[in-house]
Amino acid sequence: MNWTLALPEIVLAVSGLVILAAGVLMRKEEAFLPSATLSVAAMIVSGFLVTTSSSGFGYGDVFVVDAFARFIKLLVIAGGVASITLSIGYSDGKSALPFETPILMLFSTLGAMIMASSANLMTLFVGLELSSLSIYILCAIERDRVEAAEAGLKYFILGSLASGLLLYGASLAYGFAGTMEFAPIAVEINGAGALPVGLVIGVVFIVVGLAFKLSAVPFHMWTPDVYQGSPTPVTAFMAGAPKFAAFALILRVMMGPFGAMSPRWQLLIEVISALSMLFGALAAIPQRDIKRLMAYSSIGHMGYAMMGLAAATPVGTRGTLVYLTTYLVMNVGVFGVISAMRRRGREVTTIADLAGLGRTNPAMAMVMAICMFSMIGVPPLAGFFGKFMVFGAAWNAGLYGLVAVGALSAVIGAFYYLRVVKVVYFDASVAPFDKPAPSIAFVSAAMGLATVLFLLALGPVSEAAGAAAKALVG
Amino acid sequence: MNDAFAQIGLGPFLTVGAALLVLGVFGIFLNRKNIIIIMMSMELILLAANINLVAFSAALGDLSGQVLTVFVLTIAAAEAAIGLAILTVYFRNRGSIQVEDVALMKG
Amino acid sequence: MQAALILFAIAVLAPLGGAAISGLFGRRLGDGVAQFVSILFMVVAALCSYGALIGGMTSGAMPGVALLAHWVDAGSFHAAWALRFDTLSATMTAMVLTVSLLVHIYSVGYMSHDSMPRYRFFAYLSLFTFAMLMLVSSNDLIQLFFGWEGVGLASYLLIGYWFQKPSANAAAIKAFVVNRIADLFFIVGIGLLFVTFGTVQYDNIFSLVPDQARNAYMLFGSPHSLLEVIATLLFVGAMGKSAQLFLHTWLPDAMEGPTPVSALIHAATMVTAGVFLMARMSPLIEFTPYTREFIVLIGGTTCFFAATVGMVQPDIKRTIAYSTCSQLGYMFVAIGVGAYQAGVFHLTTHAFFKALLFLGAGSVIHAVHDEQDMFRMGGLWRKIPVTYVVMWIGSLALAGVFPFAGYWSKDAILNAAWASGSSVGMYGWVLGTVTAFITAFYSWRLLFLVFHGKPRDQHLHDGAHESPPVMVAPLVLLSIGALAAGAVLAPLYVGSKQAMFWAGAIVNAPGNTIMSMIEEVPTPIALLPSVAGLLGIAVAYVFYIAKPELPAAVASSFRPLYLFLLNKWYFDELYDRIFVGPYRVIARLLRRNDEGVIEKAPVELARLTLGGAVLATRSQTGSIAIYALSMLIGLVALVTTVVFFQ
Amino acid sequence: MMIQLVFYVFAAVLIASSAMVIFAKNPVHSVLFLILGFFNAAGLFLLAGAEFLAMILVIVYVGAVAVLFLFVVMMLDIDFARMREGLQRYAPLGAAVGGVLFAELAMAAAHWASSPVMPEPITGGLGQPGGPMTNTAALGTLLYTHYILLFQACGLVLLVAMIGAITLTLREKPTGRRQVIGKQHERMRADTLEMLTLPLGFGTDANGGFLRPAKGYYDTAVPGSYGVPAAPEPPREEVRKVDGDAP
Repeated sequence: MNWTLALPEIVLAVSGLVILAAGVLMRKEEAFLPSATLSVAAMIVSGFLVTTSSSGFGYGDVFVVDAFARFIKLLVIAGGVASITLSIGYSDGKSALPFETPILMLFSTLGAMIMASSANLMTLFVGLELSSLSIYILCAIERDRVEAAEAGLKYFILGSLASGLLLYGASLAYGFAGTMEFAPIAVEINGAGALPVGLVIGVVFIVVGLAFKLSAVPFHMWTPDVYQGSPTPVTAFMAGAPKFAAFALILRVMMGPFGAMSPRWQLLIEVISALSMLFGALAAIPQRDIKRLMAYSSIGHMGYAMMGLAAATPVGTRGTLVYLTTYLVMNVGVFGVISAMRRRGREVTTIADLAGLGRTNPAMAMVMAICMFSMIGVPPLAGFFGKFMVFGAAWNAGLYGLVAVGALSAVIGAFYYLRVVKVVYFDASVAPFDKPAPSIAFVSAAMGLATVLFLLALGPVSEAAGAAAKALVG
Repeated sequence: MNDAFAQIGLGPFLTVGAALLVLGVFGIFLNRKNIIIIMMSMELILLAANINLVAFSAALGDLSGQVLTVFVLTIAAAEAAIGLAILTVYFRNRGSIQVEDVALMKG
Repeated sequence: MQAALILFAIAVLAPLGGAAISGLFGRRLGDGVAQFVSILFMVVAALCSYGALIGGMTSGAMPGVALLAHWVDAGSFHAAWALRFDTLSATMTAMVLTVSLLVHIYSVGYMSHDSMPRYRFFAYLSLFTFAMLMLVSSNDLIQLFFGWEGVGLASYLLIGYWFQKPSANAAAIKAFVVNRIADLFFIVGIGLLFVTFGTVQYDNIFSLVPDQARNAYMLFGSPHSLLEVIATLLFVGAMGKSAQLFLHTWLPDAMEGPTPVSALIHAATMVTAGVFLMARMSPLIEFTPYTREFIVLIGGTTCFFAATVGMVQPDIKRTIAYSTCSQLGYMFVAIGVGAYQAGVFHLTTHAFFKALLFLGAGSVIHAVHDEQDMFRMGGLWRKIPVTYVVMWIGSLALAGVFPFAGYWSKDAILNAAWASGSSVGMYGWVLGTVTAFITAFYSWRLLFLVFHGKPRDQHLHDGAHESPPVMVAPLVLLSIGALAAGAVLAPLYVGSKQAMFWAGAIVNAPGNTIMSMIEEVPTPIALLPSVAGLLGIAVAYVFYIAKPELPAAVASSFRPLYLFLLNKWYFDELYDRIFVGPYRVIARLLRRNDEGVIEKAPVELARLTLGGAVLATRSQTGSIAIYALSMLIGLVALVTTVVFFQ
Repeated sequence: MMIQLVFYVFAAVLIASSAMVIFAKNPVHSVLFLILGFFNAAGLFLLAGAEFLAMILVIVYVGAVAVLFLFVVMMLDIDFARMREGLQRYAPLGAAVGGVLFAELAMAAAHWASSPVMPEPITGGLGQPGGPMTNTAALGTLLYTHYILLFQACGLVLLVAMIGAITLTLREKPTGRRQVIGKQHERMRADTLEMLTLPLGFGTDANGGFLRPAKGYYDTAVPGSYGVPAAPEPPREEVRKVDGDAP
């Protein structure tokens, strides 16, 4: 058995245990910084190992490493590293987070990585649960804030419901396919003339469970409340790693085992994608809280990313992967700015608080504006390329209706993104924010820069995404 | 496939599983009493999946279903622990665990 | 480049220099200097144009082309800024510059009391002149169109020069809009021409015209000769600039500008553009018999119509304005019967006497302190003798009395119309002859009303005074032209030497012998216009000197006719009904449409979006149960779809 | 026939008690019904030949999870009388949707019943029920070999749950007397005890009462713990360590 296939995961898990032990032994106030730093270091090492890992199946064929898994894992790790870095700055001052926060993020990232590598319904479920349970805790980790507690509770209940449904679906799929492994399920589906109803239902249940993680309409409803209530770095984390992993699984399941029956599920994905885009664009308009706004924004973005999936082509998959990459970059940029929104140590999160940022902190304002324009899809910023690729894929697949809905939502969505820019630059300034912590400043500046310069990385990224898509479709 | 299972057949097991699932789902969105009921409903959903898995495992003569059930039981325990911890935190902050009170954030 | 060409180029470009200096730096230089500079440039230009004309005639430099700059080279489309130097452009340039120079000089006196900064006025005048010269000297239709539009722009600026006057603004807009309507046809014509011939250069077009004579468009099921369509479109453009019937309405209103401007517009720079265009395109027009018939019809009708309207106008400038319209009709009659030379000849002589008449009228108005109503004047001849004399000369020339300038050119046109022998030619001849009578009538009506009889307004009469020398001098110079130009130029323009003179600048098709047939018109016919003119003078005498009560009696007994004429055949009212009214209705409809649909659509869309947004956010109740329910509904919907509807 | 009867009894009780979990008025009753349900589910597991799982269900679920629920229900000071009764307003809609879902799932089961052809098990041979190994041994063999990765991952899940439970709920409330262990170890007998020989008939008062050494009881106590005044900086240095040892 080639156990080195899971080396990045093993390294991460062991590091997590070590950091936890070290943190327990340290004084509570001083434990956060080392544990966060070490977690970041462990994740970077793990990321490096991901790039060098070999391809293949392992661990009784429950675990697979291929170009696709590597791509997703790197995205997940990048999201995790960025969120932990943000949490370092966030944890200064009054709203100190316990030192377990980065460790939980680390374990959640680990779960997401296992999801990305799953070749088996069991691996899927266990990875998903490892990832989700950590996030449930993270949401409520500011345990003295009622909003955080409510966010945790909501996410926990609905998330458990979703994973329960997913598990039920997995059981049906297992029963009617006779196996839990993706590859034989694919054989089963491709070979069978008439598919057992139970199998189809099972797949739908699995998709629903994953769509919940993606916060795709109509399984999105938890998103705004949970985003708003959770601590900002946790929100940033939630908007990243678990979504990438869930996308990895949807893509893996849909393009792999169920690729042959794509005509049957294409419409579903189309509808979900269209609804997500529209809902994300519409519901964001009246928002006052920037984190809530970002929640709706992420609903919309998942809709766009799903366009590539709806195309059910390798090009579409590549588009989705590129889209997720651009989304990671600009999303973390925005959350960097949000993390920096503090006055006298207290966090503020309404959009109105951003007023006049253009004068009080031009650099932050610039990052915000860049990311907002990128989210609209203004060339040559990162967001444009992602949108361009998924729209192109959907168009080529003949999904003109979906493209039309996407274009419409992009127009509507531009409104609220631009409103933020307007508030940042043109509204009379309120009191300036505290000086942002170095880690926050670093992350947001880096992401703003990356958003602008994504053009340079477009070639390698889309090439890697293309390779990943190829690995997936075969 | 053992004798007892062969006599009963897969269908009744699946039906029981389906009934439990639906009951669990009802428990989540129909009751307005308290959150703990919702959490117990969650356990029912997991139990439904478990019954399915065990039944399929018996029908297929394949143990992987039972293996997954072991994992599910483990995870369900962990989930219950976390859920109750979060519930405790919530109760300390809010002084209530009524379903309809969990709506501070909306819109 | 030969000396003549260089002189010609200077003549064309100098007014631009004058316009630029006085226009851009006039505020700093002051009115006096700006005035001086622009006149200086005009003098230089005029002298150069004479030099070029004489040099070109003697050295045989014509026809020539002076390439100034390449402009557009896109695919097969080439447009350059080049000056075409041939008899037509050289004579037109000389004429335009002469008249314009005199108008410039005259303006110094006329505008001296104006409260507005005068440098602007002179800059506009020079710009106007330059635009006309561009038009005249163009070597392709694109450049011609630029000059054409430049003239339109400058006329707009000048007519609306007193921009505080609402009527001046309205008149300026009217002139511009009516011209734009015509220009639309014109530019479509140019486009078709380019599509058909693949070029916009005159020489290239003309060489290809015979090949295209047989090609036709199928329109509404019947074939229409390609050339006819193009020529008609070009002619419509010319109708607009030359104020022919149906598109004439702007010209009388253009009187709202200062009188020197009227003189310039009527005599040299604007209305003649249409005639010039037709003459310039003569190689094309020669192959379009139907269009020529149409031109005669329009020209003849305009000629008669404008004269009848001119009979009853109380305003001195309007009377002269309608006479311009009428005289342009003559020119188009000449064009239509193929006697382009005669048309251009009349254009030239007309430039002198019409400029004279307008400047004279300006002198009168100046003398009576901006009073334009002839019925409030009278007996002014003692007060302003010089003006009186020059107005007589101008009127004699206008009425075509031998040996004044108008006699020669009008005679040539009417003879050509008669000689053409066609029915439309006869139509043109009859109307032309009748108009000769009417022309003489209203000219002397003007003279008698203004200068003879008893002063009708003693106060005005007492205040009247002769204009300063700076205004009188141009009048005298122009009166020499009005006196002698016809006799001097007739042999060259239409007489025995015409073929040699034009040297191919104006082309008569091989079958078109009209220029020689002019000479063979029977004497009674040739004399008839003169007789009609004298008769007109006599009738005018009876009406306004011998029996001054007669006009009122006639007017009241033929009241409908009188009103019909006074209201300019109700053209403005007609247009109001036909075009303006429906346009208003359509505009109102569109506005309602705009507010209701086009404007409302975004508003409604925004409202819809907002409604959707509110709905979407309202669905976020915060309740876990609702969230779970929506998930379940989604799940069931998906399962049902997949299981049952696929 | 007997087997089927047993199955239907188990199934009926399971479903009925599940329903009671949801509809019972008192949450404590709900938990008890849940336990009853689990017992019956264990019975079903037994019928399906999953002996190990049946036992686990009883031991883990009934013994741990359900009791945890019970514990929390009783711990949280909830006024059950105030609890709102009845169902949500949209109950009919929800019931209808749930009914449709059930119908579809039942259809899947019925579909199987009509053509009971099961696919060949892919991982067959690994501890078949009724094979040479017992169910428990077979499961164990699989878990520790084939599924070792997932087994470890489940361990991490449990770890995460533990971290979560502790981070979220543990509070250092000054409700106990806690010692600084090191100091306590350092104490000599002489520091605390003084041997006195008392003559008969004389109380301690005659000997000056109970004598306390200079370094008394409170020296070894954690500052801030019950009955001990909070010491100035660094006050909480030791607390952490004690916490670490406490569980």
